[in-house]
Amino acid sequence: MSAELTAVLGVGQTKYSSTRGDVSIAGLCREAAYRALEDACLDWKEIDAVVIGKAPDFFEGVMMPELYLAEALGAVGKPILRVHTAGSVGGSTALVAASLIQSRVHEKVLTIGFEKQSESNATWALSLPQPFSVSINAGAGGYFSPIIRQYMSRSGAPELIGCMVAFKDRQHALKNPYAHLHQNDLTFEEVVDSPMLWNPIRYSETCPSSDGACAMVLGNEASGDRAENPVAWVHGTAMRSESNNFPGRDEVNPLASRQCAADVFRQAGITNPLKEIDAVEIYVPFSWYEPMWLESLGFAELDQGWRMVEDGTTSLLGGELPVNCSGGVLSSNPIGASGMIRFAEAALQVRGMAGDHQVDGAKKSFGHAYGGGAQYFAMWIVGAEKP
Amino acid sequence: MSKSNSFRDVAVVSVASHQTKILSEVNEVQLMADLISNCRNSVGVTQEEIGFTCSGSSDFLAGQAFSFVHTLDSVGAFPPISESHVEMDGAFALYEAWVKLQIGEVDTALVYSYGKPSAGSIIDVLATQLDPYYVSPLWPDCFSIAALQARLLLDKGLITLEKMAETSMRSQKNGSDNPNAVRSSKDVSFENLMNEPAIVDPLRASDISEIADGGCAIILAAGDKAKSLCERPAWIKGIDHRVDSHTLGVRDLTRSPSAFLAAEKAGINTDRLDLAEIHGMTSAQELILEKEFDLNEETKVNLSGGSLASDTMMASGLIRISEVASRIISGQADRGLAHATSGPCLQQNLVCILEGE
Amino acid sequence: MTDPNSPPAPLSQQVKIPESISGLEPVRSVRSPIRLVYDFVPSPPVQEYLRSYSKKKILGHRSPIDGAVFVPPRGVDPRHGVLIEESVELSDRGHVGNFCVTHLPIPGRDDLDTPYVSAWIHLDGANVGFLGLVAGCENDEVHIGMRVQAVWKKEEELGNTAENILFWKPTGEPAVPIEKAGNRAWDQTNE
Amino acid sequence: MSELEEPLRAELTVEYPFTRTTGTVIGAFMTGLREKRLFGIKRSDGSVLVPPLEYDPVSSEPLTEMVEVSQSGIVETWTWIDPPRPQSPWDAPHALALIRLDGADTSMLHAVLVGSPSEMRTGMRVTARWKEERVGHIADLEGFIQETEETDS
Repeated sequence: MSAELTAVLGVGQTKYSSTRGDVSIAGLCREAAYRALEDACLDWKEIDAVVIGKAPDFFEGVMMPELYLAEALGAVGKPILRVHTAGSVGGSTALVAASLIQSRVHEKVLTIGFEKQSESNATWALSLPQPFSVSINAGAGGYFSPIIRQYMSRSGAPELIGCMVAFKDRQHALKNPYAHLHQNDLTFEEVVDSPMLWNPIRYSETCPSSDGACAMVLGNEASGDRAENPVAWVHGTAMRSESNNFPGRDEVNPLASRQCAADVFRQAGITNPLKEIDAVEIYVPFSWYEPMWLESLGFAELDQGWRMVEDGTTSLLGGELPVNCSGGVLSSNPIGASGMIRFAEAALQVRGMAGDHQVDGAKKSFGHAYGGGAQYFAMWIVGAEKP
Repeated sequence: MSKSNSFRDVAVVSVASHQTKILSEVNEVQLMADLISNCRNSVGVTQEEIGFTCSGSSDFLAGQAFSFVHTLDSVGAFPPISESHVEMDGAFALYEAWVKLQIGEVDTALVYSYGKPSAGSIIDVLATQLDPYYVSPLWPDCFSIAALQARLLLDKGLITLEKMAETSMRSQKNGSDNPNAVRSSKDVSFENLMNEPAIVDPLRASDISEIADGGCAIILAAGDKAKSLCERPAWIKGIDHRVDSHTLGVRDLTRSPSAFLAAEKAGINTDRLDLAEIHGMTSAQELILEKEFDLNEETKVNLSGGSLASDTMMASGLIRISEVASRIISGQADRGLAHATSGPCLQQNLVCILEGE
Repeated sequence: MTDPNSPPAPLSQQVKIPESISGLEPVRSVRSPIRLVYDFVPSPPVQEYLRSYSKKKILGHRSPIDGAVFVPPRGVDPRHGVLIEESVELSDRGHVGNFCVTHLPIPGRDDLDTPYVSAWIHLDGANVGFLGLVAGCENDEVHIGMRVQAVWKKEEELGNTAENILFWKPTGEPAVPIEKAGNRAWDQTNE
Repeated sequence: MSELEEPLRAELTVEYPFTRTTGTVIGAFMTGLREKRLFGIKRSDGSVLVPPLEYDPVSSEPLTEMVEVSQSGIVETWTWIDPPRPQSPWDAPHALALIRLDGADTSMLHAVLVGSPSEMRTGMRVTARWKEERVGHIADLEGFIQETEETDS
């Protein structure tokens, strides 16, 4: 028995911004879901099941919000699942939705990730002080900065590589109407001069806090064949997790990341990712994670990923492997949706529907998300042709 | 689950669960490490042999964002594992694992879930589950919401206070054989239950589930793998889940259409049921479910005492599956129904039909 | 797309607002504060760990599988999912496995002047790091591998808390080589 | 840990000042509350949802036509809250009820302000009582009180 072929039939996104003050939580989600259905030329009624993902419920203060959202998302009388795998959740959610098709349990599934961070303060939600523990780590940057420092020391990367990534992604974002940050006049010098928050991480090298939702409609082979708009075919899916803080753990290049990548490339029959993949959307909440993940995923040799940043390989402007053409997490970060945006943007590239940030002729693309203390990984490879 | 498809045979091959009023000797991570080890060891598999792992828990219940990240310690996730987590009852994690096994790439899965409601005020916590604009700001507690439902049933003559007391009595008597039952009694009397005052009118204390800490772990295996691990696997003959509208004022609260639909899709009517483990927050909800599932005298309901005897939010549904499966594995029963619910007034429901060979 | 900077218009349903309120300033948001109180009781191994601080001792947990020592105790070995029963007393000296110079204030820590250095402290005898403040030197003197020791509160101020250690200060001993610092030490000692 | 020692414990308070943006439909309902008016929204079959949702609760189709409904209606079901929940808007014991307003086809959850459960019965008629100071919040409605000939007028 082999898995049913799975296609991305539709993608829908909201405009990402610091506060979507014009909508309710349901309204935000419906905006993305409605656009995905429209893109798939389908109606609410034609959807078999809904899979929803978001990061901690404390962000909006609604416990298990899939219950409240069931009717907003057309799920009444249908199955609805709610995924939460930390920062990787948007990716994992898409993969759970894909598994419902691959297993032939359903034919058409709506999947959505969202966050409405403006309802409260994300940094608080992430750093609830725990009694009896010494509270000295401010936010995710405090956790990831030592890991980045270790990468810099291992690889000998020049100090401004992180700034180059940040500048590149913000330039890419200017070509994406949905992106949160549109910094038209930003200069590289301004990126470099931005205040240091968690040395070596500057303010300009961090992701914003956004409201937003991203949705996809996934379907089986027959629905992919029938679709009016171009579809993206799923060539590989993989999830991996590992524990945190144990002896010998490689935090810069976690084994779970390497194994997850190896699995997804094996499924897609890809032996040389750099040559065979045309566009990449990886989860880069802090700029330095671009070269770090390029190495871990096998797009670059160990300790050499930064060279791809330096020589423009990852730029949409003529680079061999454009990375985060959408502007990436560095330009839009509704946490629960951020992973799904990576997966959806990868699909848009191979469907030829990425608009001004389209990589010409992209045939295969890679979507990626990670979460926790770089412990949770979700990846997929999608192609313009069937696998 | 659609009828046109034939699904891969998947079975529960190992279960372990623990419930107690207040978990104090160990924390959730240690409890789950113990249960997961027992579950794996009893069928002789190591974590490296498990193809997929899926868990269910709630940050709101734990009072901590990303609480499930800590509990990953209890699995022993190194070398890395293929894993996912739902912010739902473990029964839905089991559903996700069943789906994963249907793809055919892996043959075994570990499912677990846990909850420690004793750490907080569950009745306040659950108020945050309700409509965030119109209902949650009024902070109605979960038992009051369930009481609104019970009164509707009583007013319409669909149930009686006597039927509710009989249901509570069944739970307490059955629970006396279950070490995980927190509230149980061999000699509970119908008169005493009837004479209890209403604490959330019209619900009496015995009509409301007994909140407990605890957890549950289950191993699933497919086809020949299941047969090699277990003499008498509890085969999943059907599994399905559905959701109703969240808006209380829109629903007919005397019914649970999603429970009915899930049972129908899971194939409840294809044969007789020896037993059923149903998950409700009140005796009145158990009565609604018995009606939706059309259970009759042939079916023994909640031999464990059910969630009225011990209700561990996020695990109670998975525990229902483990209770049915363990009775099939041990040869005490041939076919049973396990049910899990979530949300106010039986909003979301999962039904799993298990069978021995 | 004509102007990539202009977002797609939000999906606005043409909602018909009743006349009686259509001319008024509409309500756009509602306040909905939430306050939930939890009774936080550390697990027994952590209880023991916290109590040992009042005697200026730091306890770790030794794995039955391969002897790896975890601090603070987690009750289980996260690699294998097995319970750990054995406590071991650790030195209050160790090295900086890695660190972060933070320029942001932390909610609830008004006592910390920014920038400050938080570090993963790898105690002698332990095989993972735990977080601590490094002080007693300039921030830019802190480096991976630097040897440090605990600076404790005065005897009369000691309680059952990790906050008994005010910060970690340099010992002046030769630094641990970078390839043996932090978590990386484990691979090398066990190969 | 010695058995004589009480375990260390601490209170962990999770507290957030959430501000929720409402969108048009919920916002209009809240504006109505501020103005002592109650609004619902029409479904495609002409029935009226109170409080209004942005979408049909079964078909999920968008709903757009808001209509005003009566401030009086009947209690469909109720329970008694004593003591009142600490974070709720109420300081005294009260009934919590599903109330179907005249002109509405669905019911809404709110309080009925009576002195004891003996004054409550399913099917009783109630009418809205408003707070003096209203900001556009579900608690602008102080609750419902028993409808008498006086309140009926």
